[in-house]
Amino acid sequence: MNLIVFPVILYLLSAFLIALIWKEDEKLSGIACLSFSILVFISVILLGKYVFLNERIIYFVGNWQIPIGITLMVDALSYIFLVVVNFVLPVICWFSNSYMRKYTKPGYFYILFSLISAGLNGILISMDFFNIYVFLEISSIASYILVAFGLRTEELEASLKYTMIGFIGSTLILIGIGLILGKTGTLNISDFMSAILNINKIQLLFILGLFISGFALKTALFPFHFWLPDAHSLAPSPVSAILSGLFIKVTGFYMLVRIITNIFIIFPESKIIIMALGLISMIFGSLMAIDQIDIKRTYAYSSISQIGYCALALGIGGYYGYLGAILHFIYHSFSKSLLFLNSGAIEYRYKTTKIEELKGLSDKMPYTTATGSIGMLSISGIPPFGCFWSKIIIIIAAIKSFYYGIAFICVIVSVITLGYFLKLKRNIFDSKGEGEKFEEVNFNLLMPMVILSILIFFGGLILLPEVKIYLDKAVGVMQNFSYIQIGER
Amino acid sequence: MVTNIFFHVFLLSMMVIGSMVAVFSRKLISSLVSLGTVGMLISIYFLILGAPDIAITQLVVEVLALIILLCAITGRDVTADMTSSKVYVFLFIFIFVISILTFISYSNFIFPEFGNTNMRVGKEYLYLATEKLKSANAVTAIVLDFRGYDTIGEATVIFTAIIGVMVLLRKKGKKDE
Amino acid sequence: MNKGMSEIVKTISKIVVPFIIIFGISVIFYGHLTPGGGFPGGVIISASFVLLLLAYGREKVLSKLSLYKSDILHDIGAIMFLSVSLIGFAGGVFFLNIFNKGKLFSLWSGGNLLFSNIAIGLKVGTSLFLGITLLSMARIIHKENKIEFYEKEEDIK
Amino acid sequence: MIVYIFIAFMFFIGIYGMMAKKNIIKMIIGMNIIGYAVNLFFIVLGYKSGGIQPILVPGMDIKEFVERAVNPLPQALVLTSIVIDLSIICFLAALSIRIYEKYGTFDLEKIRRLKG
Repeated sequence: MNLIVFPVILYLLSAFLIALIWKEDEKLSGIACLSFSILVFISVILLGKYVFLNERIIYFVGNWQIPIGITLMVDALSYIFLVVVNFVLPVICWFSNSYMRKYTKPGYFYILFSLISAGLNGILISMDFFNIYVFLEISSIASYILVAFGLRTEELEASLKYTMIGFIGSTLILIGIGLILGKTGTLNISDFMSAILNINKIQLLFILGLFISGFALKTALFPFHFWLPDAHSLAPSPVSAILSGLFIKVTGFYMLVRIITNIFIIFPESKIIIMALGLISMIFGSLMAIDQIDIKRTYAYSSISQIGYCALALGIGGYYGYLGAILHFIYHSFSKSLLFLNSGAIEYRYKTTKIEELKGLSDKMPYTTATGSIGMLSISGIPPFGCFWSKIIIIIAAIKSFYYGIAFICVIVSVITLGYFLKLKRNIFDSKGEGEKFEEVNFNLLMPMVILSILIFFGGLILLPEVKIYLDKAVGVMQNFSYIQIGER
Repeated sequence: MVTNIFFHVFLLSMMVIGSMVAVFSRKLISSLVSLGTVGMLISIYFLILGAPDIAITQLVVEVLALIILLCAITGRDVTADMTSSKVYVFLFIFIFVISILTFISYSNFIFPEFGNTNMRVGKEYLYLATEKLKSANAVTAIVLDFRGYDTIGEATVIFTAIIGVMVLLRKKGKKDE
Repeated sequence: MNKGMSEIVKTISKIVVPFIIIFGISVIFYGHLTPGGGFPGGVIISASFVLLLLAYGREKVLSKLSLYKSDILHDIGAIMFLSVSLIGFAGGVFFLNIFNKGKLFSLWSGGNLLFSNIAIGLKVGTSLFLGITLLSMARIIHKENKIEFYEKEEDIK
Repeated sequence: MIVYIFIAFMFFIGIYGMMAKKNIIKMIIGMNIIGYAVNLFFIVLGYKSGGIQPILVPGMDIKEFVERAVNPLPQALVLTSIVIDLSIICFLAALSIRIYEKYGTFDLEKIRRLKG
């Protein structure tokens, strides 16, 4: 049962030990960070037995009961997020072991990498408002620093803009927590839920509004998305893989799921707000992604539109809506991280990510082209690959709850996504341009991409009955779990 | 402790004036100094509100923040031009008016009444700190034992910031530059 | 190369700094009895180092507490605080306070409060000093307007 | 009620300083003021009129201490959020030094190399 705290402690320990001992040595710090992240993945797998045995684990830090101490809780939904996050992190760490040689002092990169992962895992397992805020702050500050890791002029300015907007988001969340503390006096979510009954609805609406705007700002939904293209496209590739693959999903989407489906249940109309925001950001992201000149900016805009997909699926609700949201989160994390690692491999050889300077990669870099095209086809929803299944389920959910217009828009947006990804694929991979060609990247850069593409290729297997049980449990959590049930027992 | 409301209002109005000077003054040094006065006033107000160790921390942290910002300013341009971008000003006035209206109309719903705080968990913390933990200072007991998991996150935040300063102030970002 | 402030400031700070450090240490050690604790004490100690830094200039202070030493201390403080919480695993739960609690107003009264206070004080004290010295080292040489550090190798070690 | 209005004024002055000003240092000062206003808001939430500090003085009886003491929970949170604001300002000072080295000025108008 103590395994629940291991994801956070092991990453913190790895950050402090790398800072103490291996900071100057490039190779050793990379290997240490990789071994710690693999250890965390193993401990998360071992945790699974408990989670699915007795429905959820509740862990009192320091043996203090509900309202006094901090309680940690992992149920089916947060367990799926934990598994996906802690599978992609070692893969990215393996990729950055050889990619970060281009930067000076990569030891600091591994420290910040383990701090971001500690923050993400800390958010996923905690059940206490202020605890979520503190771990949100750790991962946000570590991501502000990592965006500016290359110390070039654009990266510094993108990091400045990202810090300002991230600070506003965190302050909104902190004011919401302050209001909760003021009115109910407790910080524990289940204690807050049991104290919720004697608060008037206007107070709750105000707190819900603050939380939704704060977390929507962190997940770059439509009105607050303008920081994302600069931050994600200028950061080093493994960092933008973490940011748009995992960071905006855990700090933004996971918290929105918790707040809308598990905490503020008495406001079902908040789902409509999220659906509207998701719809607009879906359309806006794909339209903006069409005429980009840089590979990573296209990927950044496409991740805005895919986050819109997840928010839309969350807003539609019902069994299929929630299932589509979780599946789209899983597949989009895999394929978007794959795409950013792919652009990193291209940049590793060609020193540029401008589309017109990259011609005819397929003849000299066959594996990079193969994995890159698998990622692109999967996000645009081609049948055998991953995101096709989640998009189909989201469209079914829209049709089942009679939103025919939304289902139609989903189809159009996935067609637009297919459009700009095919354009990208044709220009970079298949075109027969001249110019000097570089040979394939070495093994260390290639294997992470191959692993992710294999996972996407066999994406359909997740819908087999025996694997689907875990997904149904997570959907069940989203449908009828409320934190108040923990307080009763 | 001082109970009449006059003292609270006097300190708060001083703070608001100080922060106005800090934002609107032309020379950066004078705005930094007025920032220092705002921090000092807040530290005194914390004492009145019955939070002595927060007052100590606020006082010294505010001095260090002042020194950090002075390090950023010395040897660089010291005056800031006063023109502010028009678009943001209108956006700000719009947000300001909307939120003040909602604030005044719903304020007794949203904010708890000033004098009495909701001691739902606070009372148990006071009782447990003195009885179970035998520690006289309830705030330190909360920070380090009841909610010690937060303080680990807290220590990591300082650790991240210092690593950030080390990362940002190294000589060269990329090797091939 | 700044040689610190005027003679008056140097003599006064030479007198005052020991008292500030003692006050900071007392705030750390009696954190669970009197107002204060890990954070305020640590910040006071780093403020006293920064006062020395401003009064005497960087070379004298760095000769006593070089950046390398404060970097090591800063990591050791962090690991100490994490290990204080890991000791709780011996008692079965993550952050358990397994030491005996002692009498109400004695120094050893709060179980592991005292050790956490010391660890946090050490960490905050050295890390803020490290941050501020690094920030104050970034000077601009107006020749080619590039950041020119005084970070010569021996300065660091 | 009046206290909350003053805190709201400080908060909006900080937001104005952060949004409308074009100088990076002015933005950092605005963020600092926002941090002060939110910390003050937390402590004001925990104030009990006529309450004493939550630290037991040797001569006092525990029952009476528990009755009269101020709420200690917001103070524990403010200890954390004060240090979070300090670390954000420390990071931003280093970033502004770096930006000054590249652009030669703190003024954001000349820094607008990124479009949109």
